[in-house]
Amino acid sequence: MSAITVPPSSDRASTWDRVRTYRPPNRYLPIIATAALFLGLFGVGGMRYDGLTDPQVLMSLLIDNAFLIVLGVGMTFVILTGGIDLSVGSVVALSTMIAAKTLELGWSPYASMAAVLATGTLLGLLMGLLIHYFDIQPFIATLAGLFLARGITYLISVESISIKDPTFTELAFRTVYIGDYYIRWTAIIALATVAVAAYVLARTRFGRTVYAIGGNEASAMLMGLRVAATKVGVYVISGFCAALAGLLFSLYILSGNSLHAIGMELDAIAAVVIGGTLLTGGRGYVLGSLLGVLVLGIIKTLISFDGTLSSYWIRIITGVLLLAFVIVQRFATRRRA
Amino acid sequence: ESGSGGNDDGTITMGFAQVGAESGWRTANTKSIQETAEAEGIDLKFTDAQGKQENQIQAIRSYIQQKVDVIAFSPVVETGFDAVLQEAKAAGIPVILTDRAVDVEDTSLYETFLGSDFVLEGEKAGEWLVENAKEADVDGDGTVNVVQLEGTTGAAPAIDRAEGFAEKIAADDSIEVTASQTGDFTRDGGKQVMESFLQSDDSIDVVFAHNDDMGLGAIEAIEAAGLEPGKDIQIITIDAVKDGMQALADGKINFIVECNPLLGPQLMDLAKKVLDGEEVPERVVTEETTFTQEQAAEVLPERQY
Amino acid sequence: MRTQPETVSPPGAETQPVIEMRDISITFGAVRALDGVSVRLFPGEVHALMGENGAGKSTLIKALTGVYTIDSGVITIGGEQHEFHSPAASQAAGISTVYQEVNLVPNLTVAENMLLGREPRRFGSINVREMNRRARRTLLHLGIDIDPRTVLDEHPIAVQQLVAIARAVDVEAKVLILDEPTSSLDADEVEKLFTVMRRLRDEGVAIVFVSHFLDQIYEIADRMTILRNGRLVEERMVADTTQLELVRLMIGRELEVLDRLDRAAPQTDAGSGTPLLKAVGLGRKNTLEATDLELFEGEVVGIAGLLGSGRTELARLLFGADTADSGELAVRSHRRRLRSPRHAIDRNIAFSSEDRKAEGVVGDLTVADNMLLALQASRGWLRPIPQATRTRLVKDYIEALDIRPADPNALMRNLSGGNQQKVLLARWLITEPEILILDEPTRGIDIGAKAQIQAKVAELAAQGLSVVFISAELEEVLRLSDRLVVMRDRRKIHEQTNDDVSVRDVLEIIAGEAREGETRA
Amino acid sequence: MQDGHLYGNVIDIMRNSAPVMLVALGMTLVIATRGIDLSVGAIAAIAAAVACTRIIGAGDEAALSTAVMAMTYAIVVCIVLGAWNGLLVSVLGIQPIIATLILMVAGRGISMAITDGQITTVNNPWFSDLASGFVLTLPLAFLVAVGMVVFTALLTRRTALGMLIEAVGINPEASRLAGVRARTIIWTVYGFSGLCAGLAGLVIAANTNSVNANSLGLWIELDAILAVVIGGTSLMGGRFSLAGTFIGALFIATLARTIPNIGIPSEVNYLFKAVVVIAVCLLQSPKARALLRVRRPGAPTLVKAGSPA
Ligand SMILES: Nc1ncnc2c1ncn2[C@@H]1O[C@H](COP(=O)(O)OP(=O)(O)OP(=O)(O)O)[C@@H](O)[C@H]1O
Ligand SMILES: Nc1ncnc2c1ncn2[C@@H]1O[C@H](COP(=O)(O)OP(=O)(O)OP(=O)(O)O)[C@@H](O)[C@H]1O
Ligand SMILES: [Mg+2]
Ligand SMILES: [Mg+2]
Repeated sequence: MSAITVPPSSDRASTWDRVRTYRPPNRYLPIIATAALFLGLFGVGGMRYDGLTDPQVLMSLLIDNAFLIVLGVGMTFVILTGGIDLSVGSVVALSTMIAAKTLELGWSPYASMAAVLATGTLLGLLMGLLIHYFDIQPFIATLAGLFLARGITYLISVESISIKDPTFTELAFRTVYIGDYYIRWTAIIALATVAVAAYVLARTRFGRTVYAIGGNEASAMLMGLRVAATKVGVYVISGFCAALAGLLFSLYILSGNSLHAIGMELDAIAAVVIGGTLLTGGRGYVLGSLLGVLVLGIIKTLISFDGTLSSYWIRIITGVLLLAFVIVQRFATRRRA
Repeated sequence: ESGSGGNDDGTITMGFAQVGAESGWRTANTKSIQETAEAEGIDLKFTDAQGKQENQIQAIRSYIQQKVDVIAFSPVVETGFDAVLQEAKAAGIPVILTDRAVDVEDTSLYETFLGSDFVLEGEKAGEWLVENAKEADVDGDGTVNVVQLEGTTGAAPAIDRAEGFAEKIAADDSIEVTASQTGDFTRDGGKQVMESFLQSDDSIDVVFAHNDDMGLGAIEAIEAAGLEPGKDIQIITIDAVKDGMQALADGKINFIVECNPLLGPQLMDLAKKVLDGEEVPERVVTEETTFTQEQAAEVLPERQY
Repeated sequence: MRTQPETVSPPGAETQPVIEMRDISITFGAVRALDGVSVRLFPGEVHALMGENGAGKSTLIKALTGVYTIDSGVITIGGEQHEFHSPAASQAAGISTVYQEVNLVPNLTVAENMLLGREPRRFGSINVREMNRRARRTLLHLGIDIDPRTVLDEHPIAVQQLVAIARAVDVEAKVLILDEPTSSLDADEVEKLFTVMRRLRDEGVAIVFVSHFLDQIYEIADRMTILRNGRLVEERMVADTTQLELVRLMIGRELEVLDRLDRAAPQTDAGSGTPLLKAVGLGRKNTLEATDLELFEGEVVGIAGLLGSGRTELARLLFGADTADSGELAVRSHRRRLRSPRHAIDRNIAFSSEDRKAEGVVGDLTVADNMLLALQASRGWLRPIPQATRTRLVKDYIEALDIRPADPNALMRNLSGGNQQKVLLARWLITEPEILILDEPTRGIDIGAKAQIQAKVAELAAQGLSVVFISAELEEVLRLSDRLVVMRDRRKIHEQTNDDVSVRDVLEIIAGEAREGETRA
Repeated sequence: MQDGHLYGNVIDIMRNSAPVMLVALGMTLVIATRGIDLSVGAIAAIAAAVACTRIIGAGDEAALSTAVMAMTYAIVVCIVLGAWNGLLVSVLGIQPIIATLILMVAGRGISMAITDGQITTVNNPWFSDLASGFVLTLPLAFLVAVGMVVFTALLTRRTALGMLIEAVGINPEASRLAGVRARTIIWTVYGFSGLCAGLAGLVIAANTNSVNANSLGLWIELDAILAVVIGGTSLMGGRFSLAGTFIGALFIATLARTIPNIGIPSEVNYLFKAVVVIAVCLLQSPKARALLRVRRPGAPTLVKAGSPA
């Protein structure tokens, strides 16, 4: 991210002056607020529930949400251009199914992974072309994508298929120890995806064009930017990320199932928006989406640590925590806006 | 200080990860478990995965971190629990499955599985139809035309019940499933699908619904079409929830295969045994029966869910 | 200080035109926006496109740069027949364009906006440091001292316009097209822009320039093509055409109204009676220092100042578009807190914003709906304006302001820039306000219509309307106002009755204050 | 004809389209202001839960007054819930999708809490008539939905409401400066969306004489948005078309009916839907149509210069 953190007159100022007068630009406020609130939520929970402050809980949060983080990354690209991608949940299901089925058919695990990634990317490409070249609203085009991917999944198999391939299980169980705490490879891949995406958005022409389209598509076009390629590109990226998330998900649950990931697209969208990205496009960061995923995750963790809520109170409390979160975030970012 | 659980204070802490609250059946199941736990002084940590496997895994993982004494759950789907169950095993926490099985390589990952056998339920329904094929051929054309209201596509109960049913009716050539469509386990779904079946086919003899709710929806559709459910079209369902039993007693349904949600007592019993180090069987099938119209009228008054 | 460069070649000379457009026609539904128009553009000349609002200037530009596809006609570039299919293609071919409405992206920084699509890179990734440096350098060339790292929409429309210009002149282009680049700028900025334009012209760049300020045309342009109603009228050398002749060519008849405009003496005695509007110490952190202002019935107060002097901010506070954090406001000596534009409108105040695209135009609604929006809003949704009244009001104002096309059901976004501005003006006049705040009301409006609007303001003031008039064009402010307020550096520095104050006087007041400020500092 | 009313696929489609039509109606106005309402399914479930528990709790379960009271009560609750969404969006300035997501999540819980998680069955012929009744040979539910559409059309087009909604959706800042009370308008449309969702919930509940808090109206928001968008209203806000929404809702109901009717197996449902949705959208898309036409030599092209390509 471009490090524009100092006021204009800083050229002559000393380093200390810069630190002292440091004041984050307005556009980073949502992210900072989200991070602070996340830590706050964590702290408050830690006071109430034993064991929540265990760093392993944080690690588990990453492990359990690796696929959602990757989905969030792809979704961030799409939402930044002012679009939306409803197909990602279904693509995750399709990916698990393709992986499971091809492995069952005896494919090499790498061929299987390649097939998964290629399928997701291709679906993304198709939707992108529909959206850009036929002027179909992203909501509909990707809703059709949702139906299509889920339909293909059912067509491959209605029943769930276990993944028993040694390479997959090996990957799924491989852990990295950091002191006493462990993290899985999937989480590391997710974090790497975030890093790559952050770089692409901040430091490549493609990334800046994404923001430009979200800011004003007509202007971007008049400025001579590669609007078509970029608009199709974000859906390709989202499709790829969904497939990658699907791979991570199939490592997470080692099976392919047509009922996986129903409604996961909403989780991904919610995470992105909670992370401070505007649904109208043009403003937001992948780092925010990562935080958004963690916020959703910590809410679930808090609830399972509590363990005394009934099914309906779980839903109500989830809503209330979400509400509290967005309201506080709103006021934190509004003050200086 | 380690977690809130632990045997040190004598009480058992159980982490229970429920699938969701998708049906009356499930709610009865949850209630039974919560009430029994309370009655037996077991400290129950409950979460509801809202139908999502990832939520369930996350919940189980948090139980491991909280160091509960025993974990029980009704898996959302059969596959994909290997990793988290291995973690539980590594942490020395025994696991009991309820309601639905999981499909893992290493069966030592869980102690026991308590629940119904969905295939068997389908078979019972099929058997009854084969035995009563004559009466079921309501229009007397020599073939029994069955329409099937499936559960959610891909869900284990839907797949298994269809499978068990198909297997048994294969014994009788005159019985034929002419149409089959998902009604998503809901009344509204059952009603809408049945409406369209009635429009496109006027030789329907029997409806086989994968649960009571869809059967009840079908009844509404049949009545709206001016026919008499139970007479003009026979209905077989699975579950035996109260509304279903009422309809059975009223003669609108012809046969119900029970699928018992009241697993609480058996579950707590098993948990205690496991924690005391007793041997438990690998598979405990819930005691379930079937109901005809006469039987329904008898047991209806003391039906609690 | 006109330079008459020798490089200009008369038509027919041996120099080849860089671009020649022949018999171009474009139709939008029933509107024939261009009808067989031909234009030639030579290297090393400034070529002005002239015409009234809606004559087809912007359309012609968009046809050239590939925004619109032409229905018929031929475009030759460097002697070869060629047609662009996207703005990107025209850019790649060395045509750099500033379109009429500011077409930048508000959510990115100034530097990014200037260099989007051609950012300096190092090892494949954007070199932000270098980008900001380059942006700052280009901006300074144009005399703009802003931090290129700030986000674009923090800046007023005039600055955005300068940034758009900076973006266009920063590339090595063969052709530079500027569609009304000066509509929000004051004399200083215009002069700086002209310096850059002259340099580029001398380097052999062909420049297309559109402006409704005839003085500017005469200062900078060498040749011009005149359009009327989508048709070509004539191509002329500027030096061979008098202003009067030009106006006649543009509007097709003599323009009488221009001479009648001189409003000699102030009509009301400022300071008598109770003021209609009175602001005491009105201010807002970081945007405006505490300012006093009085406005009497039937009075036109002109606010003069340079770009960024705080005129717009003052107007917005008077209207409640922003909330003041200090000071008091009294309307008819009742103290009021204007918490929203709505409050102001209820007190019969109207405000026409300088940023027409972002704060005025509701593009997807019709001209009629746009005109009636404010009136309807103040009546509330339950009391729709009766159909007959609607038709009458809309028809009256379309005629009074000569809005073209004269179709109440045309979509607002399809109108030419100047005509949109007229509709917005009509929106406020229709509400029959007592206080009318006009921020750059004549932005992008052609000479005939400008005169009409000025006359209208004067007429309304005579009937008792009080007006706050802000314009980058000092002559206009001076011509219209009874009392003059001068602003600088976000505060009021001077106030006086307008008794034949001249542009020079005002500039001296501003400059004097500047010197004072320097000695003080 | 049967029992004095029409009977058949078309009639079923009309009846079954009612809930989506109602929800889509409210959604159209919300979308016109650049918003979106994800909570409609949950609100529908709450309406049904409130009405059914009220009917059961009433002295005379089968009375007309019971049904009317229960429904009125449910609708009022829904308007309040809708206004709550409006509050979050307009006053607190929270992004609509998140603001309504909160109620989407919590609302299911609330409706489960009301019914105690049980499927509540009611026996009230008047209530039941809301879905199954017929008036003038047409299904009452359909007439209610059409009535609401017509009412809304009159409300928005005979007053200035429609134009003000569109203005707010197209350019909020310009509208604010023109004195439009954007807050009130946004508040109103979300409240109205709540009302419509509530009505839809009642129709669905009446259809089966029961409420299942968990599944009632599940994913109806997707169907409704689809109906709105197919009807030609852009998700970016602005111009809206109620007639389009009406057709969109009918289309969705027809699609749902076609699947079992032509005997498509359950596992192919989604594929079928995908193909139909894409086909319909391509047919609507001027660019796709133009492309088709170009293929046929001689036919005039429709590519208009006006659309910036
Ligand atoms: N996309 C469009 N659809 C319909 N009509 C259009 C469109 N674009 C322009 N027009 C019409 O074409 C005519 C020419 O407009 P244009 O913008 O070229 O005028 P202009 O000469 O630039 O005027 P101004 O000085 O006001 O900017 C106008 O009548 C306008 O209404
Ligand atoms: N040339 C400039 N250099 C730096 N900042 C500028 C410049 N022009 C305008 N600004 C900014 O504009 C703001 C004040 O603008 P405002 O719109 O109130 O001024 P104005 O007098 O209405 O001028 P105009 O409308 O002509 O831009 C200040 O915050 C200032 O930062
Ligand atoms: Mg123009
Ligand atoms: Mg200004």
